[in-house]
Order: sequence, then structure tokens, then C-alpha cells
Amino acid sequence: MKKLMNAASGYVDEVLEGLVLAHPRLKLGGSAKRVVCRSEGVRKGKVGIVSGGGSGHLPLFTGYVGRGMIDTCSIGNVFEGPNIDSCIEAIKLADGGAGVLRLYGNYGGDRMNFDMAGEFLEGEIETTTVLGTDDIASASPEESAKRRGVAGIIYAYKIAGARAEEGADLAAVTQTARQAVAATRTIGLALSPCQVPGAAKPTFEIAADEFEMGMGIHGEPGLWRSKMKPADEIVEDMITRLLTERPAGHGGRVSILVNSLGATPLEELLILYRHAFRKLKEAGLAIVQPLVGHYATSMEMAGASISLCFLDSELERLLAAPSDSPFWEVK
Amino acid sequence: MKKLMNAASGYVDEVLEGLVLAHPRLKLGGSAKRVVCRSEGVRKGKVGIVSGGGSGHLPLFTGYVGRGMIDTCSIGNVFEGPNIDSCIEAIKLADGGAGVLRLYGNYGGDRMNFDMAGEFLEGEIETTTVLGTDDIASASPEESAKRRGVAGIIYAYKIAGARAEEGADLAAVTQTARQAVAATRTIGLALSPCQVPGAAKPTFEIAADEFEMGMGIHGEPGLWRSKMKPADEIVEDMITRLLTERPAGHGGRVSILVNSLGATPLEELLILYRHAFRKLKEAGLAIVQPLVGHYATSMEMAGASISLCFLDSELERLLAAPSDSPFWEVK
Amino acid sequence: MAGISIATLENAVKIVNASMTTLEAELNAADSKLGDGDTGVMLARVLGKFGETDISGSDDLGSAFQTLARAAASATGSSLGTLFATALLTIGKATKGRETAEWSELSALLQAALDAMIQRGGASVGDKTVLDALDAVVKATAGLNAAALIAAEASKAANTTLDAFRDKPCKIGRARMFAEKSMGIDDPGMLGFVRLVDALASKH
Amino acid sequence: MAGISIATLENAVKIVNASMTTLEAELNAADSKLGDGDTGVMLARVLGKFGETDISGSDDLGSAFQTLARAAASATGSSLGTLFATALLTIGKATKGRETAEWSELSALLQAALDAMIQRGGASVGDKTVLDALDAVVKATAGLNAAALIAAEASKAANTTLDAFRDKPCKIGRARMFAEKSMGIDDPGMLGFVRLVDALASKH
Ligand SMILES: Nc1ncnc2c1ncn2[C@@H]1O[C@H](COP(=O)(O)OP(=O)(O)O)[C@@H](O)[C@H]1O
Ligand SMILES: Nc1ncnc2c1ncn2[C@@H]1O[C@H](COP(=O)(O)OP(=O)(O)O)[C@@H](O)[C@H]1O
Ligand SMILES: [Mg+2]
Ligand SMILES: [Mg+2]
Ligand SMILES: [Mg+2]
Ligand SMILES: [Mg+2]
Repeated sequence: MKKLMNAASGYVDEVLEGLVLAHPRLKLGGSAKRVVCRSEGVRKGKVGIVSGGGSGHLPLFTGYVGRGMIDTCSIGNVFEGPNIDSCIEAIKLADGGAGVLRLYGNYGGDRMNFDMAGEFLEGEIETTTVLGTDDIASASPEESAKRRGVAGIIYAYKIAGARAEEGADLAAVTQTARQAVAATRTIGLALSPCQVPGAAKPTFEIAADEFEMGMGIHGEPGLWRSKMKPADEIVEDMITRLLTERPAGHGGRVSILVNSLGATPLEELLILYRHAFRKLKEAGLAIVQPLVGHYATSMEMAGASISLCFLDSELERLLAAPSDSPFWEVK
Repeated sequence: MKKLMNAASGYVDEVLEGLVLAHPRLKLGGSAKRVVCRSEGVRKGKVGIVSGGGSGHLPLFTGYVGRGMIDTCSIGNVFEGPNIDSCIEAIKLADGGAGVLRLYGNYGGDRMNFDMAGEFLEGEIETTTVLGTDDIASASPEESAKRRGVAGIIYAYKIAGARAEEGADLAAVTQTARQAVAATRTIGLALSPCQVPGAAKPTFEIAADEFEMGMGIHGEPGLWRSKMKPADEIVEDMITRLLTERPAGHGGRVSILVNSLGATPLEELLILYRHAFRKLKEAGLAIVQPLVGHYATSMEMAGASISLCFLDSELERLLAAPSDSPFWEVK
Repeated sequence: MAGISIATLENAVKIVNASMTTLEAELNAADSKLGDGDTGVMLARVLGKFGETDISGSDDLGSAFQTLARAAASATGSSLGTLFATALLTIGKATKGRETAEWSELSALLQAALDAMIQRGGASVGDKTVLDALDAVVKATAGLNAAALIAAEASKAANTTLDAFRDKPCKIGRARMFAEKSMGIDDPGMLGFVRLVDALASKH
Repeated sequence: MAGISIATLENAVKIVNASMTTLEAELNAADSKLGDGDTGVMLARVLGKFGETDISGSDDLGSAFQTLARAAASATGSSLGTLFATALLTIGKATKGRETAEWSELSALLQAALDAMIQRGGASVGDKTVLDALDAVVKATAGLNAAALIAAEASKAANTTLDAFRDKPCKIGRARMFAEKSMGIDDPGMLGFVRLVDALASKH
């Protein structure tokens, strides 16, 4: 796989440098410059929200640093968790004196590092944790706490970020983030792999006429492989799976995110969206603030994910609140 | 190449349906629903701006329909010009009684169809034409009027759109559009091809370790092929080519667009941007409103283009004016 | 010889459509060399649309041509397709109100179409496009009356022109940039025209 | 036998680094089967970082271990890397202020590391991870004094454990989802640990 890059060793740092040059609202922090922060800093007295994760998923996670979203983000190497130092630094940089919510995807490395960072800062900064666990393909409903976090985490960023911005305290922001995660489900599929910079081979192999349902964003195996099918059939299956886990008593308003894993173009996302829209309507659901585009990728992997965020009036209100992150602005 | 699609014959129409469902500010018009318009319509007395072109370049062209940008857009099949009917309808739908500027890329089919559409409407709607000709690889500077229009046309949309929005007449809007085109240069490179839906083969072939400089957005041959090189070297070459054609007496402020042709991820664009930023700084240029992302693609083609818009104070003012198109908002 | 009637036109549509089974890939391949590789797929779509268009009930020959012109124009917005529509529209205007046209008029009708295509596309004879083969056919068929002879001469002229232009540089459109590369390569539009003329001629 | 000193540690770093030339690809391949295929590249980077880290001037054995722990923690944020850092940090704390540790203490030091890794990662012995091979080494080396015997027993226990777990299902992390698929496949973290133990043991 061809990449427009320089040496693999500089990949992540050059990307981050480019990111903050292109988006002056962001700046780099931390001893190794592996923390992305808001240039304006965190308002005193506001609850901070920190996220973090491996590189290779732009605009996740760093692109959602902004007012009304997350405050800082620690960045690891490609597909690796952020290291302890950057987690410590990111928590400190998110601190406005009212405590910091650690809000990130449920991956082993990320958890260990954020946990250790929190322990280091005990007594200094109050922290709470909410893990993104939206990938329904990664564990059964009974084990939903073990699910991986994928694209749907941006709903938690948006909703918890708005709650923090309006001045809620750490317990309330944490509670809201937990509700947002609990309301969000994602299912993804992959058509072709990506390659970690410097790696000798792509992350996985898949036949030229096959796709894999439920594959993870690092190429972790999914539920099943199949020959290519018409998009509408694929969407039908995805929406059915997502709706099977519709939270009990949900009132009928959802936001939907149709997300490219990288190489899949907007044209195809819109074809998916078109049918998803119909299926949701058929199911009696009204769509609020749909998102269709590149929101959480795996570099040049081809494929797409669909996330649903089952809204109540409070979540819907927070989703609609203003935010100014570079990759998700709401006015 | 795998695509998430249904039958090839419905590709374009399904994409357009998805587009307007996802973006309620847009709606479809015309007898064959091959015109994208602003849902709110065109303000009476405002000069209309119509564009158009083949499908397969999202978010170009339709994604830039909005207040302060273009008013309507006629859409052809993938990589084909829009047909005469849709051009006629798009012009009519852009008409607010003050005349309509036809602003689109310099391709044979598009020209013939827009010309014929204009002739059909003679006496009914006053029209002018400005052609996007930003691709410096497609003809020598002496023949710059023969150049193809590529990603850089969005600068003309933005700048002429702002001028129309502030109430300028058709002659003035046309003049501004011409200035924007004259101020804009683009050079692109491709790493891998795309495939037209339903086609048996990709649009071109290129070795696994090669890239092509100057390739067109439909796969038209470029200037040269080479083995892969470090990104910084490639950027150096691109910026040098663009600056060679810096307009005489230009004052030193530029906007830059680093654009993915589709499959190339944001990570790589930011690596390109990082070095482009340095080179422009070295050349004494200040960067205004940089854009890095997917702005004009060729479906799943891998590669990138860099556009520079050499600003004067008037162009810069118009570039900064508000716009609300789905894929380029300015507040 | 009954001259050119709506039935002639219907029959021609069948013949050219049949020839597309092999021609589509050939033209795509020719266009791939320096263009975007879609000449064949576009032409197949346009001719297919003709096949679906019922012209049997047209008021006259002219409106049958114009119906086909509209079909071509609605099926594509590509250069060649739009030029094709332009040609049909022009011939339609010239045969408006008539049941048939004489074979002896064909050359003049094609000349009118050629003029309109030059006007619309801005290219000239000699630029290595579809225009050159059409121009050759116009000249070769001038003054002829018999359909069979016209068919034979048209086919000969078209092929001679294709051969004659092969090693010349292309002067318009995308291939212009690659004038040198274009030598030795057939222009896809011209090739398409020649192949369709051959297909039509072989049925006479 | 001089026991475990900073020099022992420096030598061990050299040995494990040398083994990575072939091990990197083997571990990536093992992790590719059900994980994200990066175990080898991550381990190579961590061990490479050790190689660049000068511990010769460390105050004592404990701070040498802690320096390596920090090096591991700064080189990666992956699960295995962070667990590795946790283990080194724990052993570093236990040997703080000392010049050497006895080989007879090794089992207890590794037990402390294992406890910390369980605490940090939330997995248990039996889940088919690096922990199982470590646990086996702890048990096999308990009560032994001689480095050479420890090396031999550790290697034997590690390999026996690798073989014993091969056909068991994985119970944690990504591979958990594929419990059935994971049968017959080595856990990459365990495999890496076993190979490094082998490399170290073979030098005794
Ligand atoms: N301006 C023009 N005048 C005459 N013929 C033209 C012109 N532009 C294109 N052509 C013809 O059309 C052919 C290309 O057709 P096609 O591939 O369908 O169009 P496009 O370039 O839009 O993809 C060329 O080979 C040439 O013969
Ligand atoms: N929570 C855990 N407890 C113990 N070992 C673990 C844990 N998580 C991962 N591992 C070990 O780490 C290995 C995977 O390492 P690596 O590929 O570097 O991590 P990642 O999963 O972050 O890509 C697994 O094979 C397993 O042995
Ligand atoms: Mg990993
Ligand atoms: Mg074309
Ligand atoms: Mg073509
Ligand atoms: Mg791994």
C-alpha cells in the first residue's frame, strides 16, 4: 500500500504538527507533544473532558477537541494506546479545577494507561471514567460492557461536552456521558485493509469480492465474511442488528452516523444513508442531526460503519448545543 | 474494486437522494431530478450561480450549493457532463431575476451542454460563463485557458458566491469569478485508480510502487510517473510548480487547499500540509483559511491535490464571508 | 431504392446496437489510452436508449431524427454524446415534414451535421476527432445516389481516414496535452464512428 | 554465581534484542490471526528502546529496572507494553537500593510482577495470555538457586504452558470474541514471552 508519508518513525508527530497548523484552535501539549488541546485552554471551573487513543483514526480523536466537546486528547502510536505520560499530561491540561472525565474507547492498552495516569494524579485532580463500548459486533448484549469503542464515541463527546460546557459538575457530566454511551450502538464492515506505517503487510487479507461484517477498526475479525451484496441488503442487515438492541422504552428519535473507514467515498456513504433512512422510517424512528462522512477512520481501510444514538429529550438537547471542534461544528 | 452500491444504473440517483436526505438544506429539482438546489430557493434580485459536472467527485459539485456559494448544480452520470435538460433546469432554478453566472470546470461535454442550455434560454434569462481552469498540469501557462478545472474551483464558488450574496450585479459577479479563477492554481497526483460503477476495470493502471504527478481527476494522464518518494519531496515539487505561476505582483497572502482524491486519509493530507506550510512560509507567503480534507474527489482514487488561491484584499474579504453549504461553511 | 425512411432509421438503430457487443470494450480501451475510458460505455448507453425509443409513430422523418437527438441528449452529457445529439438535431431540422430523404441527399445532410458539430464543439477538421471521419464520408458520398455504393464508399473513406490519422497528433481535448503520445493511437470518437459506418455498410 | 546485577540486565537486553530479528515477524503474524497484528512491532520498539537506554550508571538494580520500565512506558501505550512496564516497575520497587538480587529470589520477584499485571490488566491466570506463561515460570523456578537450572526449568515450563494452552479458548481482549477460532492458535503475548525466555535461557 502506497502512502504519502516520510519516515514511519515520524508519521504520528508529523500528522499532529500538520493538524495544529491547519487548525489554529488546536495546539499540542505535553513533554512529547502527544497531547492535543484547545488553544484557548479550559475555562476555570468547567469540568474537563479528556480522551485519547491510538493514531490512525482521524478525525477521531483529536479532531473533536473544541468548545462543547472534549478538552484534550492524548495520542498513541498508530493503533496503540497513548502512553502513561501523555495520559497524565492530557488530564492535567484538561483540568479547570472541577475535575476531569476520562472518556475513551474500551481497549486494554488505553484503559491501563488512563488508569495509571489517574492513580498518579490521585489527590491532585479528581477523575472519573466512562468507556466507549458502542461496537455491537465485539461482544454479546449480555457482555456489552466488554464491547470495543468505535465511531459512536463521538456522540458521547458531543453530549457530555455540551453538559460540561453548560456548567454541570463532574458527577453530572459523567452520568450524562454514561447515558450517551448507553444510548449508542455501532456496527461496521470492512472491504479492504489498511497498513500501519512501516509495517510490511496490510492489517488483514480479504478476497477481492468479499466483505466482512463487524470487523474492528484495527482489523480485528468480525462476525462473518460474505461475497459482496447490494448495498441495500447490507444496510438492511446492519440496521436490523442495531435496532435489535434498541433500548427498552425508547421514544423514537435517533441520530445516525454513516461513517467511512477511510477509502470508501462519500458517494457510497450516501447510498447507505439513503436506505438506512428508509429502514429507520419504516421502524417508526425520526432522524435527528444525521452525520454522513469521515468521522472515525482506519487510515485507508475501505468500509463503513453505521451508528445510532437513541435520543431522549435531554440527549437531543445536548446534541444540538453549539460546539466548535474542527470536525464537528454545531451552531 | 469493491463498492458499496446497488445496480450501477441507479448509482447517481441514489447518491443524490441520499445527499438531500442527509442535508435538508438541499433539494432535488428538474424533470429527471438531476439538479441540486437550495431548499430555500434563490433570493429575488440576487444573481444566481449555477454549476454542474459529472458525478463521482463528491463533495464537488453539489456539496457547495448553499447561501453565499452556488445556487444550483446540474449533475451528469459518473465522469460525464450534465445533460442539456439538467443544465437548462439548473439555470432556471438559479434565476432570481438578476441573471445567472454559469461557473463550472473546463471540460468539453460540460461546455457544450451549458452553452446549448444558455442558447435555449436566450431572451429569457441573461447568462454569463466563467470556466474553472486551475489544473496547471493540463496545459502550459501560455494555453492556460485550455486547462481543466479541478479542486480549485471551490475558491471561485466561495468568492463569486459571496459577491452575489452581497448584491452585486451579474457583470460584477462574473468579473469576480473570473478573478478568483485567475488567482487559483492546482496540481494533483494519483497513487491508485478508481473504477466507474459498472465498468469492468479501473480507470487506469499504476505500479504498486509508483505515483503519477499531474494526473486528472478522471484518470487523464499526467506529467510523469515516478517511484514513490518521501512526502516532503513530493510537496516541494508541487509547491514549486504552483509558485512558478504565482501571479505577477501578488501581495503575499494565499489560501491553500490540500485535498484528498478519495482514499488518501486525513493523516497523509496533514503530512503534506505540514510541509506545504513550511515551503509557503519560506517563500514569504502568509496562509489564510487553509482547507485540508476531502473537497473534490474521484470516488476511491488514492492521491491528493494542492491548490493555492493567491488573494488580494477583495478576494480575501469574499473568502471570509459567511456561507452555509454543507461541505464548506464559513461563519 | 426507397430512400431514407423512418424504417431505415429503425433498422440502423438495430444494426448499430448489435455491433456494440464487441465495440463497447474496444472503444473504452481506445479512450483509456489518453482519455477517461468511457467512450464505449457512453455510446452503448446512447444507442441502447435509441433502441428503447419508439420512433415508428413519428410524424415524419425529421421528428424521428429529433426524437433520437433528444434521447441521446438525455442519456449523456459527454462530449461525443452531445455532438451526436447535435448532429441528429441538425439532420432532423433539415428533414422536417418529409416522409423520406433521398440517398443522394445524405452527403449534404451529413455536411450540415458536421458544420453544426464544428460550431458546437469548437474543434476543426484535421484535429483528429470524429469530425475527420465524418468529413471524409461527406466528401466520398457527394454526388452518389445508390445506397449500396454510398455504403461502400463511406466505409472505405472512413477507414482510410482512420489509418491516415493514426500517426498524427491529436489537437483537441484531453489528448492534446499528449500530442506526442497520441501518435500511433486511434482517436476513440473517430474509431467509434468508423466502426458504426462499417456495421451499417456491411448490411448493404 | 554473582546473582542478578545491572550487568545481567544489560546483557539480557542485548540477548532479547538480537532475538527480535526473527521474532518480530513471528509475533506480528500470531497477533494478525485474531488481533491487530502489532505485537511484534511493538515489542521490537520497546526492546530497541531498552537498547538505547543507558542503565550502566544507575544508582542501583532497582532504579535500572525502573529506568527500563519508564522506557517501555514511553515507547508504547499498547496492552502488552504497558503490562511489561508494570512488571518492570514492580521488580524495580522490590530491588530498590540493592546492587544485586539472588537468583533464588527470581521466582518471588516474578510473582510480584505477575500480581501487579493481574491487578493492572484485570485478566486472570487461565485466560490464555502472557500471564499463564509467567505464572508457569514463577512456579517452576520457585526454590531454585542456580541460574543455569532456573534457565532450563523456566524455558521448559514456558514451552509446556504454550503447548498446553494452544487448544484452549482465549478469554480476554479481542480474541475473546473468537473463543472458538482462538483454539489452535498461540496467544501472541504468551508466545513472545516464551520466545524471549528461550533466548535468555539458551545463553546459560
Ligand atoms: N470538441 C470536440 N469536437 C469534436 N469531437 C470531439 C470533441 N470533443 C470530443 N470529441 C470526440 O469525442 C471523443 C471522446 O468522447 P467521450 O469519451 O465520450 O467524451 P469525454 O471526453 O467527455 O469522455 C473524442 O475521441 C473525439 O473524437
Ligand atoms: N489485560 C491483559 N492481561 C494480560 N495480558 C494481556 C492483557 N491484554 C493483552 N494482553 C496480552 O497482550 C497481548 C497483545 O499484545 P499487543 O498486540 O501488543 O496489544 P494490543 O492488543 O494493544 O495490540 C495478548 O496476546 C496478551 O498476551
Ligand atoms: Mg495494538
Ligand atoms: Mg468522459
Ligand atoms: Mg471519454
Ligand atoms: Mg496487538
